[in-house]
Formats: sequence, structure tokens, C-alpha cells
Amino acid sequence: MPIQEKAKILDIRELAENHFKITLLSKYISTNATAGQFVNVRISEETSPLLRRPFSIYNSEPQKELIEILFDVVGEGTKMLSLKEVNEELDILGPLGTGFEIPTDKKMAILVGGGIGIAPLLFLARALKGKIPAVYVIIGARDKKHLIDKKEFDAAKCQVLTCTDDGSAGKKGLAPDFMLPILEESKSIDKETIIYACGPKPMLKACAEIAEQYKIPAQLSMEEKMACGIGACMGCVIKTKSGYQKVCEDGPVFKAEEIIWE
Amino acid sequence: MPIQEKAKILDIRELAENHFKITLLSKYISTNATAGQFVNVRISEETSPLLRRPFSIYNSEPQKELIEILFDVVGEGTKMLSLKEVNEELDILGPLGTGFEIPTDKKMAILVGGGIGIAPLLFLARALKGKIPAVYVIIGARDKKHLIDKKEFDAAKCQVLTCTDDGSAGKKGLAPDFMLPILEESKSIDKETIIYACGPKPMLKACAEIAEQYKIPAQLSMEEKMACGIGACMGCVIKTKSGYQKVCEDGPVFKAEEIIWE
Amino acid sequence: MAINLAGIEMKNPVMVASGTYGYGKEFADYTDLNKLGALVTKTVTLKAREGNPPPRICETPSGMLNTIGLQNPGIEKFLKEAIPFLKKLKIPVIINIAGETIEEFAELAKILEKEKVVKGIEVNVSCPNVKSGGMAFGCDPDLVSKITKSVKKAVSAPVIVKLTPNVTDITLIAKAAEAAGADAITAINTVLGMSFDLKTGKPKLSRGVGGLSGPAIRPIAVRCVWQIAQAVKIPVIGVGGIMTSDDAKEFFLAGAKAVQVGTANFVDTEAAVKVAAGLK
Amino acid sequence: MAINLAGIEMKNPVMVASGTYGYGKEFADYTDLNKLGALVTKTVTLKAREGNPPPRICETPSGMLNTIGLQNPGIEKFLKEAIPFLKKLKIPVIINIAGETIEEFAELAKILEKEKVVKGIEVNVSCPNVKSGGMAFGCDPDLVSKITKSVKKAVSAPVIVKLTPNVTDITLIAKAAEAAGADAITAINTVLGMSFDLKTGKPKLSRGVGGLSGPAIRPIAVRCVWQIAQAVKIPVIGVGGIMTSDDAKEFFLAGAKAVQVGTANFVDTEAAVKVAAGLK
Ligand SMILES: Cc1cc2nc3c(=O)[nH]c(=O)nc-3n(C[C@H](O)[C@H](O)[C@H](O)COP(=O)(O)OP(=O)(O)OC[C@H]3O[C@@H](n4cnc5c(N)ncnc54)[C@H](O)[C@@H]3O)c2cc1C
Ligand SMILES: Cc1cc2nc3c(=O)[nH]c(=O)nc-3n(C[C@H](O)[C@H](O)[C@H](O)COP(=O)(O)OP(=O)(O)OC[C@H]3O[C@@H](n4cnc5c(N)ncnc54)[C@H](O)[C@@H]3O)c2cc1C
Ligand SMILES: Cc1cc2nc3c(=O)[nH]c(=O)nc-3n(C[C@H](O)[C@H](O)[C@H](O)COP(=O)(O)O)c2cc1C
Ligand SMILES: Cc1cc2nc3c(=O)[nH]c(=O)nc-3n(C[C@H](O)[C@H](O)[C@H](O)COP(=O)(O)O)c2cc1C
Ligand code: FES
Ligand code: FES
Repeated sequence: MPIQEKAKILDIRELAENHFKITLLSKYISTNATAGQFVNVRISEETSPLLRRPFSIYNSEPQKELIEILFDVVGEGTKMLSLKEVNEELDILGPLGTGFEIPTDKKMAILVGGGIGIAPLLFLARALKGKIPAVYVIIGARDKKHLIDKKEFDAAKCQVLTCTDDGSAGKKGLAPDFMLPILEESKSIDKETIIYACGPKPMLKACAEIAEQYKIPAQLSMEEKMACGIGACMGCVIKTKSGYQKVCEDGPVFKAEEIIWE
Repeated sequence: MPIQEKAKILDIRELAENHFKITLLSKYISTNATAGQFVNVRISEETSPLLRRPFSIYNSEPQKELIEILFDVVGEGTKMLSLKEVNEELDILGPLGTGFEIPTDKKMAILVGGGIGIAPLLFLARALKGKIPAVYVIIGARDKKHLIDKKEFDAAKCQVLTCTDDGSAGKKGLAPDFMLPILEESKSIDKETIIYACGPKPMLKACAEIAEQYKIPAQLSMEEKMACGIGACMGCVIKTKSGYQKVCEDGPVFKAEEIIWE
Repeated sequence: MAINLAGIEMKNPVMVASGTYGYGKEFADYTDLNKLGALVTKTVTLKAREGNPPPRICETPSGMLNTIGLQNPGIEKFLKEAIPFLKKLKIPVIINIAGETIEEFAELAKILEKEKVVKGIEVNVSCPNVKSGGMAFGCDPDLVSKITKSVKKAVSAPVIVKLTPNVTDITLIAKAAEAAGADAITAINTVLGMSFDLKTGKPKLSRGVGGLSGPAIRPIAVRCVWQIAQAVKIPVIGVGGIMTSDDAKEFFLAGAKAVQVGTANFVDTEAAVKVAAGLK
Repeated sequence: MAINLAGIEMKNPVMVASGTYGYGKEFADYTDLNKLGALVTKTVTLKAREGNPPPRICETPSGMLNTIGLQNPGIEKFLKEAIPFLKKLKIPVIINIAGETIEEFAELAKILEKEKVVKGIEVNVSCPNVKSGGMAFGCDPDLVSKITKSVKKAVSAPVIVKLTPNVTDITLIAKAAEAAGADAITAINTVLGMSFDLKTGKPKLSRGVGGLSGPAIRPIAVRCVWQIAQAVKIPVIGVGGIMTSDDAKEFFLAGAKAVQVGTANFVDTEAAVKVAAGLK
């Protein structure tokens, strides 16, 4: 059951240009969140920006009673969020949505994160520990400046591969392209592998296609503009094989084969 | 000629509950402002609050290139203004409007300030030095908590009288009431005296009535809701004997006998 | 604060606006629904509607646009899925209905007449009139009159007609509803608006235009309520941009007997309950 | 960025909106007027109008209401007081006029026909129509047609008709203006709104209702422009809530050929010039 609460900002820092991490004190959410869920954050008491902004839970530490979100400054709301200060309180709703499913019968997981899409994957990587033996993480970005630090994934004992569109850091190419060698090499291109992905729509679609081609399950974290975040407004739907589904409630994580791409 | 500029906040402090003073670096405005003029302050880059907020220039020190404004937190705009920090920049327009006239043939001036209406009167008191020998200041407020510090007026060599509606500090009564004893005592109830007033409308009206009764000139600083502050929108008019006049351009200071009270 | 609104007894004059609160259940985790004056459910239609394609919403200065397209499971499924939960509530439940034809309105009303939990029917005449080429029913006093009459004939519960502000003279529509027997009027539904995405060069909403709601439209809603309150004798329910109890008070000053809180529920799950508490 | 708008040559497609820039002089201290595409003056009427009593303005979420009431010195004084300054400008000057009767519009146009500095006439049909009981001319396609025709007959300069959004179907009005010979359309004037002061219990504006402007109405303005641009062939000038060049671009995507900046001038004296610069 999600709640609405005021969470104190324990830390806020700029990890790279326009790229921030906020640490929030939230006993309830850190205890109850699962990987892939998100929080809906009220930016301002003013009427503009009006609506809450959704952010994946990047990290959740129940012992320390904290959660973390990772975000890029892309518009007015994220800009204002980046100006918040330690000890201020953020009005948040969470944990929201349906997160990643973690099957017990897999030997390998490939996590693919494009840009800020990496956000829910660290939480996932940690959750996979002890459940899926081999966890590969592919971190993609436009260029070096936008590439997200892989340290935390290394610490989570993942095998990390980084790539950029322009080759300015890591390998040159798009993140989904680097799934193929892993799949081929491991020779377990079958029911023992699972793909998790989060990032821009074209990247998700590419992952879905590869998953279909190799007949392996894939779970994708989708995005759509949201108003309520709690399933009441019907604002955030995407087209699926079972009709319009709400990203905030039925997702954000969907099975790849469910999604109807435009 | 007024200008629009970004002025650095040199100091901001809460003088009393909900009562703030901001010191701004502005060479141009400090050099060009006269007592009774105001600045129009942009509160936020957001669209809400949208319009600028007008504040009298409380103090102007050309040598130090600074101006000061004094304000009460009454709504959203002043609340946000009170949260600004040193070194931030404020987008201001000024110096605006027509300030107090200082005649050369007067022996006595009575300054009457009700509540935050005291704001333009310190600047005026300083400007009167050397021009009008006897300057009395009556500072009124609802109660002790709202009474404004008289120190600065003492320093400006004024004779200061404080009063509150409930008698919790200074004399008990309304500010205009205390004009009469001064007028009587000084026995110069004639062309040698001038009244300056700023405050709530009923107080200004009372001052105007006393001025009329004693046949002495009075200059009142009026308030009306403003949009542009520069005479373009016709939003800020008050009714005068010469038709609707703009508070932002023809005022804020008007001759008492000009005003038509509802 | 208790009021009797056209026969509906409410503990306080604050309801939630149709379409912003789902069927109530969605908010039950966050707030005590029984603290509301009444609950208005999302528009239900005769047949299921899948709604419009995404993107369905976008933010605008102090407001938002939506083009949900009345997505709902249709009246039959609604009765099965929503009514059991609604029955458990201790507050009056008002069902908001819309038809694509005048007949559909009457049919919906007849079906709901059998449900005891229904304490009022809110008639959403802001949906496009399929027969007359897409213009909303609510823009035409004659159609509003016909719809009101047919719904009145079908149900014994009070009938509230919800008006669109997208008309030249809203008092004409309000008077038509009153003359046709409406027990109350809700004003306003969303204001027709549009926004473009500079990156794609296309409208931000899939259908181009959408309905503007939120604080941005409050002055328009207050104006409509004021105009209507002077033109009719039946009670007016004010809605549009209410975020706080102070905002609600503006509507009461304008002549509203009750208010609805819509978009604010998205910003604060307790918004409606807080508005009610703030009126005490 | 240079455009020819219905015969008016402009360096860029950004003008200032009538009533928000005085007669130009008021902003000359702050910005270089010659950087604008064109200047539109505050509405001038035949006889002097003292305007409405204060309070005339109030702030609303992301917007403002005004009830200035077309305060102006009348055409005669206007010619003496405003024209000499306007003559010195290097940009086209468009004069916005309003009459209380159809005849007054024509009379104003005839007087302005003699002034060389006048590069266009913007016809404000949003003011209340005294003869037909206070409803704005702009709500009635017939009246808009008659006014447009009579102004067209009187002047050789391009005639721009400025429409009110407070109508059921703005395309009907736009088509009427086009058919009557209008050279361009400006959309929109302010949206009818109202706000109450909780302290006094009275409306915040002296006249009760007023005109809503600013970012809050941008989605409404963009929608109107889009609707009109699809309904007529003459160019549409978009206005309503433009604060930045990005906002202006929304209007161009909606089909506008030029834009006007209004309320933003109050927030930033250089707003209009910045919008123009940002379009390059
Ligand atoms: C389930 C979910 C999880 C997300 N997780 C993250 C995350 O962990 N880190 C991160 O940086 N971003 C994340 N996003 C995207 C993030 O919500 C947007 O970047 C943010 O809302 C932009 O707000 P803004 O005011 O800065 O931008 P603006 O573009 O000014 O926002 C205008 C409006 O568009 C909406 N909007 C803009 N971009 C998006 C988007 N991509 N998805 C949904 N709505 C959007 C905003 O909510 C707002 O209503 C997530 C989105 C969703 C739906
Ligand atoms: C010439 C002039 C000089 C002023 N000098 C001072 C001063 O030195 N110190 C000070 O504290 N206040 C002064 N005021 C009043 C001050 O402008 C308002 O208190 C302030 O605008 C309130 O803004 P808000 O957003 O906090 O209040 P809100 O009530 O939320 O404001 C809503 C709207 O009302 C307007 N408004 C509210 N109160 C007033 C008012 N009294 N006069 C004009 N507009 C108002 C605001 O500008 C805004 O547009 C002056 C006003 C004028 C006209
Ligand atoms: C996302 C959304 C969905 C809506 N759905 C409906 C609906 O189904 N039926 C209806 O009558 N009104 C609907 N409305 C209109 C609201 O009930 C209300 O009239 C309008 O939003 C103005 O109020 P607000 O500004 O408080 O939101 C909807 C509004 C929004 C924002
Ligand atoms: C204070 C004020 C005065 C106005 N006066 C006039 C006017 O005299 N004539 C006119 O045609 N429009 C007038 N308008 C309407 C504007 O020209 C413009 O159409 C409207 O404000 C929407 O644009 P905006 O949101 O950019 O302000 C006025 C608007 C404001 C805010
Ligand atoms: S955001 Fe409201 S239903 Fe998903
Ligand atoms: S505030 Fe615009 S004319 Fe005075």
C-alpha cells in the first residue's frame, strides 16, 4: 500500500552535469518498495509546476530508512527539484506501481539502461543478488558526459559494460546491440535468460525485438505523462495487447510481448 | 528615467515577525531615487506569482550604492520574497513614480506612518533634513508586535511618537489623532506646516480630513493593485478631481485635496 | 457545514469532481472517503469505451490538459466492479453519466434507477454529440433540455446537469436545464485548450485539443458559477481549479451551494478532504 | 524572420498586444521599440472614456484579470498626443479601435485613414455592444461582418479583426470576418473571468467580471488559433499568454503567421523584444 508523506532530504548532489541524486528519509517506502517501483514527487507548493513528477526508486535501504532517486534536469520541474536543499521536506507518494518480477528459474539476467533509464536498475541489480547467478548490466548514453557511473553496479557484483552513441566513453554503439554478444557467448539463449530494460522508447523497442527474436522474456519499464500516479485519472496509458493499460498502476514495468509499439 | 535591472541582495533580515528588510545593490536607483518613489520587484521566474510586486524605497544610500525595502509578509509573493537569500539577484524596475514634494517654505513637517506605511517615510525624513527645521514622525501600528523600530528616525533627528491601536506600546490610539496636539502646540497651524502620510486608506483619509480642517497641505502615498508599474496598463488608477490617475506614474504620492474618497 | 443539496444530504458541501477520483477506491489508501460531502464517480457510458490514444495529458501553466476520452468499462461492468465498493461508503454517491445519443442518457438513467446506492445522477453533457457531428451536447440549450427531461423521467434521484464553459452564454444553457427539471447544476467542465510539443512539432495530446483544468481556469469557473447563480433558482455546484478551502470560498461567494475538487486530487491525495476540513 | 502580414511589412512576426503597451512611449525607456515587428496601440474610441472604477486588476494563478474599461482620451486627443511619437518609429504601427456602435467603428476608421503612420487597423470587437444590451459584438457573426465591412470601406490599410474567445464556435466568427473582407485575424482577446476577495466578500474587480490574460490562457489561445487557422485563409495573429519565444513557437505550430505579446510586458519590460530575438 503506497502512502503520501513528507520525506526529509538527507542529501542532494550533482553527480554529473544536470544529473542529480537525492537521498530521502522514508522508513515506510524503503521498507515496502520493490525494484521498478517509483515515487511521485510534488515539486512546489505553488500552482506552477502543478503536477507531481514521477521518479524511479534508484536505491532503497530499509536499514538506513532511506531511498534514493536519480534524475536529469530536463524541464522546469526537475530544475526546481535540483535546487532543493538538505533538510527540506519533499512531499512524495510511494511506493507506486508494479515493479520488476524476479523469476526463480533463471540463470542469467541482462539489464539494459539507456541514459537516466539506469535509475531503477541498480535497485533491481541488488534485488537479483542470490536469485539469478549471472547479472550483466549494459549502461548506455549519448556521450561520455551523460554516461552514468558504473561503480554501484560493480559493487553489486554485476558484470558491467558501458557504451556511448558516439564512442566518447565505453564501447561505441547503442545499448541493445551489446546484448547479442552476451547472449551468444553465454549460449543460454533460452528460457534461462531474462532481459530487463529501462530507457528511451526506441531502445526499449530494440530490446523487445531482440527478446522476441531470441524468445526470451523481457520486462520493460515504460514512461508516459502522469497526472495522479495512482490509477485514478487514466492519463498515463500505453497501448497493450489487453487494451490501454496504466503505466502508473499496471506498470511501469510491462512484459515486452504485451506492448503494442506505434 | 527608471530602469529594469538585476540587483544583488546584500542583506535580508527579519526585523520582527513577518516583517523583513532587504538591502539591494543598485548604483543607478540609489543615485536617482527620490523619497516616495518605489521599485517593482519580480518575485519569481515561474508564472505564478506572475506580476511584479511594488515596494516603496525605504532607504537609499548613493555612496554605498544601495537601496532598502521594508515589507510585511501578507501573501504568496511577499512570502517568497522573504525566502530569498543573500547574493541572489532580484529583477527590479525603478525608481518608479512621483515621490514626495519638498517645499522650501515650510517650518514643520509631520510624517504619519501606519503599519508598513512607514516604509517611504524614513527616506523622506532624511531628505527633509536641512530643508524643514522641525520634523515630527508619528509611527502607528495595530499592536506592539507590529510596531516598527523608531531608531532610524531618531538618528535622522526627528521627534518620534509611537502609538498602537491597543496601547500595547507607545500611546494608545490611531496615528492621525496624535497630529492634533502637535499642530496645536506648535501654533503654526498654517502655511508653514506640511503633512506627509502613508498607510492604510482609513488612516490616509483621516489625515486628509485633518489637513483640510487645518488648511495645511498634505501629501499622501496611495496604494492600488498594479500590473505594469510604469503607466502602460491603466490598472492602478484612483479617483481624483482630475479624473482617474495612475498610482504608479502620477503617484504614488498625491496631494490630499486631489483625492476623491469613496 | 451540513447541507441538503436538492435532496441529497451531505455532511459538508465538498465533493470530488468526476474523472479525477476514479470510482473512489483509488483514493481509499490515502484518505478517509467518508470525510467527503459526496463522491462523484468517473463518467460511465452505456457501452465500454477504450478512451483516446496516449499521450492523454500534459501540463500547462497552473493547469493541465487532458483527453482521456471517457475511458470506462461501460455501465454493466461498472455495476459489478464499482458499486460493491461504493455501497460500503457512508457518504452519498453521485453517478456521472454520458451518452452518445439522447436515448443513451435515458437508458443509463433507467439502469441506475434500480441501484439504491445512487443518491444522485450527474449528467455530463460535455461529451461530443455523435449525431450532430461532434459538437458537445452542452453547447445547445435544446439538446440539454431534451437530455435533462429524459433523464428526469427515468430516475427518482436528483438530477444534476454538468455544463461546459465553452459556450457564448452559459446562462442560456443553465436556464434550459432548469426549465427541463434539473435539480442542480454543476459548473464547469474543462475548458477547450491545446498545446504543442516543440520537439515533435505536433500537439502534445493525441487528439490535438483537450480539456483544461486546474487553478488556471478558476477565474473562468467562478465567473460561470456567478452568472448561473443569478440566472437560475436551483443550486449551483462550483468546480474548477479549487486547491484549498480559500479557493472554495470564492465559489460560495459567487453563489455556489457546494463545490467539487478535481485536479487538486492529483497534486495532493488529501486535497478534497482538506478543503472540507478548511470550511469548518 | 521578416514577414509580410496581409500587406504589412514586418522585420519579425512579433508585435505587442493592444492595451499592454500603452501607446509605445511608456516602454521606450526600457527597450528599443524598433526591434519589434510592429506596435499595436491601446484601443482608442471615438469619444474619451474614463474607464472603470478601481480596483481594475487582480492576480490569478499564472494570470491576471483586468477591467480597465478601455480608458482612453478619445480619437482626437489620441491623434495629438500619441501620433507624433508613433511617427518617429521605424516599425509599422497598427491602431486598435473600438466603437460602441457599428457607425462609430466606421467613423474611427475614416479619421485614421488620413494618418500616414497607420499601417494597419486592428478592430476590437470584444467590447460590449451598447445597442444590443452589453453582449460583445464579437459574439455575433452578423455584427462582426457588418463592422468589418464598414471599416474595410473606410480605410485602405489592412484591417485586422480581433476576436473574443468567449464564444461557442470561434470559427464561425472568424469566417464571418473573412467573408466580410478582413485581411487578418487576431486571436484572442481576454477570457471572461472573475475572482472574489475573501476579506471583503466582494469581487476583486469593481465591475465583478474582467478579462483573464497571461500564461493561464495560453492553451485556450493556442486552441483558438488552431481552429481558426483551419477555417480561414487569411493570416492569423496569435496572442494569449506568450512569455517566451518557445511559447510563441507553439502559436506558429498552431498556424499563426505572427504573434502578439501582452501581459508578459508587465512582467518583463523587454519580453516582446526577447521573444522576437528568440525566434531568430
Ligand atoms: C514511471 C516513471 C519513472 C521515471 N523515472 C525517472 C527517473 O528515475 N529519473 C528521471 O530523471 N526521470 C524519470 N522519469 C521521467 C521524469 O518523470 C521526467 O523527466 C520529469 O517529470 C520531467 O519533469 P520536468 O518538469 O523537468 O520536465 P517538463 O518537460 O517541463 O515536464 C512537463 C510535464 O511533462 C511530464 N514529463 C516530462 N518528461 C516526462 C517523461 N519522460 N515521462 C513522464 N512524464 C514526463 C512532467 O511530469 C510534466 O508533467 C520517469 C518517468 C516515469 C513515468
Ligand atoms: C506604490 C506601492 C508601494 C508599496 N510599498 C510597500 C512597502 O514598502 N512595503 C510593503 O510591505 N508593502 C508595500 N506595498 C504593498 C505591497 O505591494 C503588497 O503588500 C504586495 O504586493 C503583496 O503581495 P503578495 O503577493 O504577498 O500578496 P497577495 O495579496 O497574494 O497579492 C496578490 C496581488 O495583490 C497585489 N497586492 C496585494 N496587496 C497590495 C497592496 N497593498 N497594494 C498593491 N497591490 C497589492 C499584489 O501585487 C498581487 O498582484 C506597496 C504597494 C504600492 C502600490
Ligand atoms: C483527468 C480528468 C478527467 C476528467 N474526467 C471527467 C469525466 O469523466 N466526466 C466529467 O464530467 N468530468 C471530467 N473531468 C472534469 C472535472 O470533473 C472538472 O469538471 C474539471 O476538471 C474542472 O475542475 P478542476 O479544475 O478542479 O479539475 C475530468 C477532469 C480531468 C482533469
Ligand atoms: C491590462 C490589459 C489591457 C488590455 N487592453 C486591451 C485593449 O485596450 N484592446 C484590446 O483589443 N485588447 C486589450 N487587452 C487584451 C490583450 O491585447 C490580449 O489580447 C490579451 O491580454 C491576451 O494576451 P496576453 O495573455 O499576452 O496578455 C488588454 C489586456 C490587458 C491585460
Ligand atoms: S497517472 Fe493517473 S492513472 Fe496513471
Ligand atoms: S500599474 Fe500599469 S498603469 Fe499603473
